[in-house]
Amino acid sequence: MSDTLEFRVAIRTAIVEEMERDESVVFFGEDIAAEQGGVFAVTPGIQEIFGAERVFDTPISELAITGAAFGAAVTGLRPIIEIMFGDFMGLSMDSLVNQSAKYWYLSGEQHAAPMVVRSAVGGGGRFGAIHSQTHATWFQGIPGLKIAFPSSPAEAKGLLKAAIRDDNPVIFLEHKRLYSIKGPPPQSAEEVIPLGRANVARPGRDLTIVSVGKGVPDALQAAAQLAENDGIEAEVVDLRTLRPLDLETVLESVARTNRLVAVEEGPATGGWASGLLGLVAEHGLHDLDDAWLLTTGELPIPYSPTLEDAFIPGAEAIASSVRERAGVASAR
Amino acid sequence: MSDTLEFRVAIRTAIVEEMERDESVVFFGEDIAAEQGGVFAVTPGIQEIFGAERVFDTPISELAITGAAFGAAVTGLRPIIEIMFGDFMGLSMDSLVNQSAKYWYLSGEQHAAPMVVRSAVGGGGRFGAIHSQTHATWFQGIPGLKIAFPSSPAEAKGLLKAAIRDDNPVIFLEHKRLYSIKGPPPQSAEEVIPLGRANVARPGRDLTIVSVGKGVPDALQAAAQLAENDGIEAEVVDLRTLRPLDLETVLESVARTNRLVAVEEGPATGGWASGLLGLVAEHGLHDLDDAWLLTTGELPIPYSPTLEDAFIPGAEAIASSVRERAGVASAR
Amino acid sequence: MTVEQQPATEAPAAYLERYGQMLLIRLFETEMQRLFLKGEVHGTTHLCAGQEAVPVGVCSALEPDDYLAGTYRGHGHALAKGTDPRSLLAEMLGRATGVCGGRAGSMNVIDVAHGLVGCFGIVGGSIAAATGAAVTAKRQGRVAVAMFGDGATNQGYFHECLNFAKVLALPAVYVCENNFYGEFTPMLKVTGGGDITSRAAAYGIPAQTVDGNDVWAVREAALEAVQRARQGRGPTLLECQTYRHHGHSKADPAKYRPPEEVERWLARDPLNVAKARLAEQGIAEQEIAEVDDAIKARIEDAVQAALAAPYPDPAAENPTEFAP
Amino acid sequence: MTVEQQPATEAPAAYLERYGQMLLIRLFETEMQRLFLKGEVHGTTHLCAGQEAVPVGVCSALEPDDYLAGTYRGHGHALAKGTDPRSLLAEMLGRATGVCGGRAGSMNVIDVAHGLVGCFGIVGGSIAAATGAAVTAKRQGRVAVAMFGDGATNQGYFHECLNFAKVLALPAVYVCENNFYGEFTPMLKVTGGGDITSRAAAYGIPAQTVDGNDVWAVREAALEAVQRARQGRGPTLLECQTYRHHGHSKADPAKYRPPEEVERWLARDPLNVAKARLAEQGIAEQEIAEVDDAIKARIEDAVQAALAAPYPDPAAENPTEFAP
Ligand SMILES: Cc1ncc(C[n+]2csc(CCOP(=O)(O)OP(=O)(O)O)c2C)c(N)n1
Ligand SMILES: Cc1ncc(C[n+]2csc(CCOP(=O)(O)OP(=O)(O)O)c2C)c(N)n1
Ligand SMILES: [Mg+2]
Ligand SMILES: [Mg+2]
Repeated sequence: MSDTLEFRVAIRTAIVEEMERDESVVFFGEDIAAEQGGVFAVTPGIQEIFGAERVFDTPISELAITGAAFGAAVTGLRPIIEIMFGDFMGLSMDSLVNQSAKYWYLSGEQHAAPMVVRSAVGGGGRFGAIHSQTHATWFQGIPGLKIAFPSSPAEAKGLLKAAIRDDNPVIFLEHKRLYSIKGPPPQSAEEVIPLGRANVARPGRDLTIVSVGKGVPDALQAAAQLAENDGIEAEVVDLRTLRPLDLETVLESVARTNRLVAVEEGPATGGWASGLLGLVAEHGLHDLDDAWLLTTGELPIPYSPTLEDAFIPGAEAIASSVRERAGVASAR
Repeated sequence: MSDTLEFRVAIRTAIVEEMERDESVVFFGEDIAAEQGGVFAVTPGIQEIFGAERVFDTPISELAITGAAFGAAVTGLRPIIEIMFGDFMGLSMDSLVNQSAKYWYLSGEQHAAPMVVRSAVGGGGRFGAIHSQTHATWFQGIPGLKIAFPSSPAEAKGLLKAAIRDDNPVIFLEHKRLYSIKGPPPQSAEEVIPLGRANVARPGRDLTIVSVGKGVPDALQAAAQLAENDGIEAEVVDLRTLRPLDLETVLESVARTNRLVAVEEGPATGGWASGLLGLVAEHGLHDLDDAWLLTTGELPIPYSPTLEDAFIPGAEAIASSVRERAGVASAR
Repeated sequence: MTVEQQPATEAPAAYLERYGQMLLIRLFETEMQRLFLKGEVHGTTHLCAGQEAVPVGVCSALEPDDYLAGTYRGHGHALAKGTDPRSLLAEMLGRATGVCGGRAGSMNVIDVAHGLVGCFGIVGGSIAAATGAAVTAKRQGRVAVAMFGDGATNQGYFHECLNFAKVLALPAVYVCENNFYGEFTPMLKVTGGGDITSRAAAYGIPAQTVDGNDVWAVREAALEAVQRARQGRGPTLLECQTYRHHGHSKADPAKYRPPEEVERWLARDPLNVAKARLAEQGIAEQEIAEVDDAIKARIEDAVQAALAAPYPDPAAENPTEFAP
Repeated sequence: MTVEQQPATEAPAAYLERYGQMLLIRLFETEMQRLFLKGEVHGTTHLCAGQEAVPVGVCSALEPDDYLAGTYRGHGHALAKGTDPRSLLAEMLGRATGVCGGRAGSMNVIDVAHGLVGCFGIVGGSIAAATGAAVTAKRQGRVAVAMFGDGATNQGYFHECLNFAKVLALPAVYVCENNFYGEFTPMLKVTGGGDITSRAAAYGIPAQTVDGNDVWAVREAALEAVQRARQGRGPTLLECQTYRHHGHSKADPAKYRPPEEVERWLARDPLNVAKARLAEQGIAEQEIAEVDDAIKARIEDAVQAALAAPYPDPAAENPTEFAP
């Protein structure tokens, strides 16, 4: 195993390992089997390994892809599908919400719908408003769905393996700006990260920064800056999944730090960050001395680089928001 | 004008009045023009008044209906469409999210997409998991969409008139259990209730109950009980719209009462109620002595009457939750 | 796997069995209506009386482990696929003994043990479910069937899934129960081109219009389609023309249908068509009467059992959001 | 409104004009590629070089106030409909002077003043936009056109909207630019039945396959379709067969296409086809060269202007979520 793992390779490896492990796992989507292995070149060569019965390209039919995954899942397969960009998930929504998510409960727990729906999400790539959204909040209020959003290559591998093994439908978000990131590989190739447990990615005593996906490396970078320049020790909590939501870990962190900022690449109204803050307020109000959100504006994601850069909260924005809220003038 | 107004008549009247007022308003959907006027008999006879060019039935094609409304809206009409049950809105989502919601901003403010998407929502009618959902939270995180959810006949009429006149896409939710409710008519036939301003439906000093749609009459009923039996004076805030969200009115109320419960017919995770609480925590933490949620479980909505009744928080549940949290043994 | 086609012509016992299955559905629906008016069936319900020949004919061409996806008008779909009328009726009444424990209700029944992938409340949803089941079925040598209405052919689901099944040569059979109305709207008013089979043909899918009130006509067409699927020759569409005897759902008196049209179709009640065929086959009235009695007793028993069953107790239930 | 059909045959000046419009698109795309490599075009971009005859032919059959909905491969759609290359290029470069102020970018251009309802990043989205525009257009005596690819015909949007337009007799023209690939996947691999026109025919919509590299063939078919629409005779589908010269998007070297196939299509470059026609019409080389120079200058000017334009200043921008 190499010293560092690229995020896109982590995804590919998880798929390959799980397909080797369990032959009920199948994988399909638009152009995922074609030579390049999807538009982000994440899955090249997988069809060659497992054959066209288990790995295949589909028509441009997001609703059929998702519906077919559902039907296959409830009859014994474990489909992984790719809905290329998260933005296209509106087309898939009916099947996920009204079929997959409800099957376990409605059937009286006869059978679940084990399936994974992978998509590239997030801004920063100048892809414009229809190719940069993060669809997690469209689905966060749907009981029966899990939503995983990894923050690093090792997390991606471990969470995707868990998602594939999970008996429930899992929406899996891959932030575009992470695909080419390299990081330490998991301790062991077999490492599976359970869905629904947040991770304290960095311990700290002064405040808690909660995020998910690309927000986590941004938060870690901000925390490093804050520690170095401002003497502020931020704890960083990586939610890992937005449903189920590991409120316990956040509450424990807040009990230690008494301050919370939730960082979301999306608007404050109707986002997961405001909801998390609300749940913390419900269950840990008296631990809270301060709580706030760092989000985008209430607008679609703009194309122009100047606009997009100002729109998306990155490491700098997190650090300066913490400084400002903490009343610290930057040491720099 | 009659002394009392039925909710379904309020909807119909708003449509008729606005169609009379502005001939660019058109209305279409599945079976809305057919004799009965939709499955909830809300719009009978409207086609007879305005003719088949302005009011027409469509194929069972939610995506086309919504997409056609978009295309018509950006070229000069003001469509009202009905997507029969809110549960079907997953099929409409792509067009709403990726076309209508973003048009104003993306076009550089050349043109907006003035349209209204009406649907029946909510549980309590034994319609089962696929005909009882409230889709507001699927869309709450989408900038550019407005979401209105009236709580009474007069509110329905005033908000729908505003929605039809609004230059933006408005998702309009009609709770099934309100259709046959009667209430006082608006002060004047011309009354339009601006979108984005919450309403203090009942003043009170001891705590604030925030809800929307059918949650408001439930909260009012609970508040009446609490006042009568427990000497608790609850203020009831009707949000009216979930986007834009009138946080100001909620914060003002909480500044007076210091206690907040948000009541949602939906799960806590990913719901609007937790998000509202989060925003209150961000902006009014130090006014809050207590804050909590009253929601459904994290499950689909069950069919069986015993299960459904236990699942949905109604007036009783609100009153007893307040008593419990306030440490008051019921006077009864 | 070797593919043996079942013969389209059957032994007399089988004829009686088909008739009995249809009668079971008919009487089930009669009870549903009665129980609805008594307030025992909640919310709404969509009766399939008049359409029984379609699911019975189709399921007669299937193996028990083949898959079927039905609709909100799905009592016939479930019963034909083998769901026990007892557990189906209990489900309709929201009882704890229902096939889904009372959670699903009339529109969303699931019966995995009998290959009933589910009944789907979203128009067109069954098409996707069966398409996906066909992905699994392909590996297993099984077949997956979608039941849906004429109105569903205007849904994106129909288009995307049929094309999907065609290009992947899935063992799927798409059965359109064309009852000429979607809710209150006549099929021809909302169906461009007016013809459902030609839509399938456009995807290169063989399609056939079938007398949907003749269970053996349906069976014959289904046998051919199922064989095609099992042999790896891809999907088929069957347009089974039929008619619902009731309105769209409990609230609909169906006044939008011309009385002559209703008359015409009532005269071709699938049970009458079947009885005529039984007579042709030389099956004695006595034998038919015995079946009638047996089925009546079965339904009676199901009704009694369901009415006697408890409602689920929310305090005792321990539902889980997620499969473990 | 009286419907006067424009003649399919044009005066020589018009021939030159069509050629010039195609050249404008071609040179625009050439610049786009160059500017992309220089880092001036951000994210991704989908070039339409090779397909110019389709939008130019179609728009030549339209009135300026007719509606067009294009795609993410939409530079040609916008330019043919009348968008100023200056404001289009500035948009591509994310500049404040862009037609959408730099907010939209390559995939989502909107130009209401020129009847460009929008370019749509969702495959199939243009079909819905034009269908809705046709609802408005019906009142106004106008026509609405959707541009989309072969891959889009597998989307629910295609099915639902064409059927919708047919049953409402909308004045819509559905123009499929069949370039035989959707991203890296050959059209035939994912298109059941293999034929796009027969899908429209199944909805009762007249459909025609057109040489999409011959601007005048496209124009002729479009004139007929537009006339049909304006006369209240409902929608038409045109399948314009063409080919993209580049890969799907900036990142795609298009190695999946057989070299012979590429050769064959390059030989039928729509600009060459047009030039041959100009020669047939007796138009002098000198006249063509003048057009070439004028178009080059126009593009040059657009590039200079765009490069000189400022990026939007986020601090100074005052965007609103909602229209007032
Ligand atoms: C997506 C969706 N849209 C609308 C409905 C409401 N609805 C239920 S049944 C029905 C008519 C369906 O007609 P058809 O497909 O012909 O089936 P039938 O009811 O005649 O058996 C409609 C519109 C629904 N359940 N799902
Ligand atoms: C709903 C949706 N699915 C997938 C994509 C990604 N995508 C962009 S273009 C494209 C291929 C479209 O092919 P076609 O319709 O033939 O148009 P072409 O690109 O060849 O002009 C795909 C799959 C998208 N933009 N939208
Ligand atoms: Mg029907
Ligand atoms: Mg193409």
